[in-house]
Amino acid sequence: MKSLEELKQNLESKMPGVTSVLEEGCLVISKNDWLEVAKFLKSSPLYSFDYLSSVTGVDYPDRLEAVYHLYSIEKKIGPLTVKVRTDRQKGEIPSVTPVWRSAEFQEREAFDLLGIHFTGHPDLRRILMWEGFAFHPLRKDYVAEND
Amino acid sequence: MFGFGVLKGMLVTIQNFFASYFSKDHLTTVQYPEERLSAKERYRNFPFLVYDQAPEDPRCVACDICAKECPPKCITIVRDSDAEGKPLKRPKSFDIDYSICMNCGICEEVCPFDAIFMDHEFELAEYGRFEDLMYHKDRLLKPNDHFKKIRPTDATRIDAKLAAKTQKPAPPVGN
Amino acid sequence: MDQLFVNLKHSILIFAGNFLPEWAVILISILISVTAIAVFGPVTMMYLTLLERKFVGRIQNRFGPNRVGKWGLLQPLADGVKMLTKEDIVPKGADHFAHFLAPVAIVIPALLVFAVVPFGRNMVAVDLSIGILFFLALSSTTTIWIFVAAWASRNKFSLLGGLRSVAQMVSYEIPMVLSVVPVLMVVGSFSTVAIVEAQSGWNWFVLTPWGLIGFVLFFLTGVAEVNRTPFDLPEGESEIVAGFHTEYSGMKFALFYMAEFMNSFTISAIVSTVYLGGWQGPWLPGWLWLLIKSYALILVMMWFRGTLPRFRVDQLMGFAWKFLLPLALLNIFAAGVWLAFARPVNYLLSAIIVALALFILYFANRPDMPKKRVYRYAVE
Amino acid sequence: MTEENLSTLATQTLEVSLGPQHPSTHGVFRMNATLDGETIVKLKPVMGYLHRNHEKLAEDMTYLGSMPYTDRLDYICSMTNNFAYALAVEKLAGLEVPERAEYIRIIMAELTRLVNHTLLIGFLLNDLGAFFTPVLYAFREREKILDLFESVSGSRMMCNYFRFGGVKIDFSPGFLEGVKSIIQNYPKFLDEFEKLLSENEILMARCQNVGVLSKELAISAGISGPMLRASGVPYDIRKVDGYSIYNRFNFRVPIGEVGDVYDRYYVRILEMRESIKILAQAVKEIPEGPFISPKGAAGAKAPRTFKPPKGQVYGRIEAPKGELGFYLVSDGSPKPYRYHVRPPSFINLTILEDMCIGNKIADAIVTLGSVDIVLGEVDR
Amino acid sequence: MNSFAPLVSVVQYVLMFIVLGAAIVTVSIGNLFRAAIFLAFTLLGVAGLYFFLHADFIAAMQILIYVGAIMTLVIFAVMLTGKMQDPLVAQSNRQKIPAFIILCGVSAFLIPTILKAPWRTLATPHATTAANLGRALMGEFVFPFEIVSLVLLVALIGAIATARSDE
Repeated sequence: MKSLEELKQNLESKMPGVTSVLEEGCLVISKNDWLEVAKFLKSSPLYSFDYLSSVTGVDYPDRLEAVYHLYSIEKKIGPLTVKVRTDRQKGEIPSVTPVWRSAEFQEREAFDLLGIHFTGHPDLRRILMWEGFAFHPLRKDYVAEND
Repeated sequence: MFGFGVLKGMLVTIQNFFASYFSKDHLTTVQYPEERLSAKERYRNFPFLVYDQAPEDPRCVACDICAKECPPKCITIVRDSDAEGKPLKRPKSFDIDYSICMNCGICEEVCPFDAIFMDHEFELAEYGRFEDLMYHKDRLLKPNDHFKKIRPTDATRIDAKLAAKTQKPAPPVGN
Repeated sequence: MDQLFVNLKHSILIFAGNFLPEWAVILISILISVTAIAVFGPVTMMYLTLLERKFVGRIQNRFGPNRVGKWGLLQPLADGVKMLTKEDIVPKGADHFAHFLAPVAIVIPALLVFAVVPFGRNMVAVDLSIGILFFLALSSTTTIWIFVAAWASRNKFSLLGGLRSVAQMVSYEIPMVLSVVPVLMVVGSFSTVAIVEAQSGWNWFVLTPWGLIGFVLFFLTGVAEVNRTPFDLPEGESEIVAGFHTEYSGMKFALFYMAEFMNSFTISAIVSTVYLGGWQGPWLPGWLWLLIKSYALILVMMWFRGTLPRFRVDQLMGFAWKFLLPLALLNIFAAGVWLAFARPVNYLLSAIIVALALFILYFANRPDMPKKRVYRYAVE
Repeated sequence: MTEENLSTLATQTLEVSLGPQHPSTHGVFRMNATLDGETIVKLKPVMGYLHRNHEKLAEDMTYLGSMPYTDRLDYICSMTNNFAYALAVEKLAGLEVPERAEYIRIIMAELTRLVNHTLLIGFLLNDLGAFFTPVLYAFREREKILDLFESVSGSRMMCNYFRFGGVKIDFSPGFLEGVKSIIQNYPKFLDEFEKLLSENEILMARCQNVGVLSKELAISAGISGPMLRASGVPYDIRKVDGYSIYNRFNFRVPIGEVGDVYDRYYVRILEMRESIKILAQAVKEIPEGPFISPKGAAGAKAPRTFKPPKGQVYGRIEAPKGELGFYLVSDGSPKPYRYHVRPPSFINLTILEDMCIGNKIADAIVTLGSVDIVLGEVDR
Repeated sequence: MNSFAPLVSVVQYVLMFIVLGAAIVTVSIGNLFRAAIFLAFTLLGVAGLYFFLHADFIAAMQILIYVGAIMTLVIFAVMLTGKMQDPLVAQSNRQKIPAFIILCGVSAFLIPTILKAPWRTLATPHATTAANLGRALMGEFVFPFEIVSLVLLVALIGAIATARSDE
């Protein structure tokens, strides 16, 4: 893969108004731009990140972070780690399920365990915990009831 | 032609049927209580404590490392103390909850005193779910000979190591 | 030896005739036959379960039951005790009456068909002039009870199993009846005894071209009729849990099993009667020959069970309607030709017809048939 | 037909909950299927019955402490789970792995692949309705490999064998001979297996053109492993990433054409043959040397001193079921800040509904079987 | 077999009672599904009667067609009338009274006829009815037989045409 730096420049030149930050080898994109950027990353002939390998989230004291690992099967490059940040209270991030189908269950899982609301997801329900469970167990402040 | 594949498959099964009468390879069942497989030397099941001379004097020094490193936290150790309340280098109680233990063998790996090892014993059925599977010190302690019997290779290596240690002159006592 | 059981019965009757009126002797005669069947049926079933478990066990490279008694010979009794002492659960909302009735009623036809099986020379309970028809008629009633059981359970899996069973039985009934027709044509009688007698002296029907096809057809449809692998869709445990007997436990469940195994036995016995010369055979007594032939066929059924996966519903229907049915019809034609011509020519002609039929059906069905595939590797 | 006519003729759909207690859902998986007759019109997977929040547990444990828990993700292939986790942590901590350890790892991973694929094919046949025969043959062969695992790691299934920077312990004496005999005998077994299965018409009819997954959807849905390759995508992480020392080995990547159940079945058979090739090369070339790097050995002895630097890493391997990835975030403490597993069988389930709609209920079971799920991994 | 006769008549009477009893239950029971089951018993009983009247072939046909085929259809139909998952399909006997009146009318006509009819009893019942039937069908009654087959064929084609989906 060409360097991340180049990708960032390419992205910003192709999509004016989109700002991205490079951090620890990850591309950090603001949540408002994310869906557009996702479409670009998938369709751009230069990268064609057609394979969304993993979607997950991390709970930091001040923010929630969705982490995406992208690969390109066609170009055999990857991984490109994309981070999208949101606040812990509402925690909304646009869903990329329409772009990569593999996000469907993984976003449900991230919603279930971390409480990231993926807007535009076709069927955002809990997947591993049961319906009606009130908490998001992977958050750092979650304490199991009988502990 | 339709059917030949099926017939081929049936040939395989009937071959296996007859082979089961002639070849050990085709009848691998071991009739368990009467026949037993010998355990592999490295087989690990549940941990036990080793003592050298007497059960009152185990190798364990109650350092609590295994209890801390145990992933499912099934080990509980209480350090013994003498009459004045000064902690002693031996456990007062050493409990392992076999119903929680997951046989990972990490306790054995991290033990700096070679005091805890994984046993070969596997017939551990009990009537009680909780108390009967909570193994206390008395049930956990086994002589070094037992260890030598089940894992001769490791036992020789460790015995040699311990012997080398004791042969070194004891560090001069302070004060 | 051959007439061992017949003579036994006879001497009992003569002994009874000394001091009993004639009608009582007839009653005793009936009772002896009925008791013999009523004992033979369930005992056969019990040991068939053991046989199946042992045989399939060996196929699968394991022992099978071997703990209760020598070679597990008491296993069926242990199973029986277990079944009897098991809690009988009727689902809430089920139709209790029908739920109870179905397993009981399903055993009756299974026992009744034993009446027309000629176990040996003079060893048939009733020599009905319509023997084969009687067998076909009674075995078709099983469907109703399977369906009643399925429906009374109030379980969706049961219901699916019931629907499948009806569809399957209706489809397989037709080729089954048609596959017997050639024999009826040749023998000119429905009577099972007459059919066996027509095959005396190694004139087994299976040794004729149409007989070979008829035998395979009859056997396959028979396997389908008793819901055994690969036609065991009504109870397809991998899809619909246990099909129509999902909600049955204890003795009711055992009754379904009893019916199934007794039906397997009677099917095998009837197939050997119709195509394999029944109790005809050299050296050994007749009844032993029939048992040998029937058990051989049952072992083939178990062999199927140990080897084959199950058909899918539509494939099952397709197999019956697109392959078995036309083949059975053409087979009747072959038998007709065989009857019409003299000895050496008729074999040749009917063999040609049968071969042509298979050939045509093979090509007609080819589009639906699975194909072998060639795989390739990714290029570096 | 008019709109009105259609509505009066509409058939009732039937909602069936397959699982969590169902013989063929491979554990406590559940599918809420809506059926029209036997045809599936809607299918919603439901999971989480085996959820134990593996990821949360790992956050409260040292890095090494999670190793035995990874065994329990996909409990059929604990070795590859260990491998993926070790790989991720080594990447995070920048640990070197000695040459011999790499070879040991690859031998273990490929043996695991054999175990997994063999078992899967056996169980796939069970889903098709075969009566356990292929499963027991698979068990028979798997036993030999499990014995090897036990002789090395001390446990048959929960191996807990890999350590950061190497493996826990070197081979036991006689291990390599065992692997050699597997290399020699496994192809024979595969031939037998194929003779039993590959050309069986019932299996072919049941599997071909069932559960078809197109290339495009497979890529978009993040499908990985044999399932992706069966859909015709030549993507094998062993080739693409060349992790560990896979790029030294000579093997091919089989791919399917149609993307149906049969392709998934056959691609796995071919993969096993390639795995045997890798094993043969590895056994031949394995060098002498340490089995763990000194830093790793120290970390294994005192897990609390093992503190990877701050950072994050995503490590993935080609596990038998597909891409198994570990995403780790370290804050410099002995415990991971975030620990995420990318379970292949969980993500491979995403398109289960797409593959099942329009097929029969029996096909849904087979399709699920061909996805190859292990609930320990799906639910974590 | 003269002394066998009383035994046979006992069985025949038992069968008769089964037929009549099952028939009464069929029309009076409140559950349609059970009614269908009892109808099956009625038909089986009739088949049994045929057996004892030496009409083996008719008996077998009775079982094969009425019990084996028609009853399956009836139970299917019953199942589809109600909700599939509700086994308690109620049978409505709302037209009890008109039915009773019609029954009375028919009986008033039938019973005297039956009583008055001069019943001739055959000295020896015809044996091997199947062969005779076959000869009759293929000889004397070949024309109506063929007509019936034609009707069945038409019905078959009609059924296929109705069930076929428009493509």
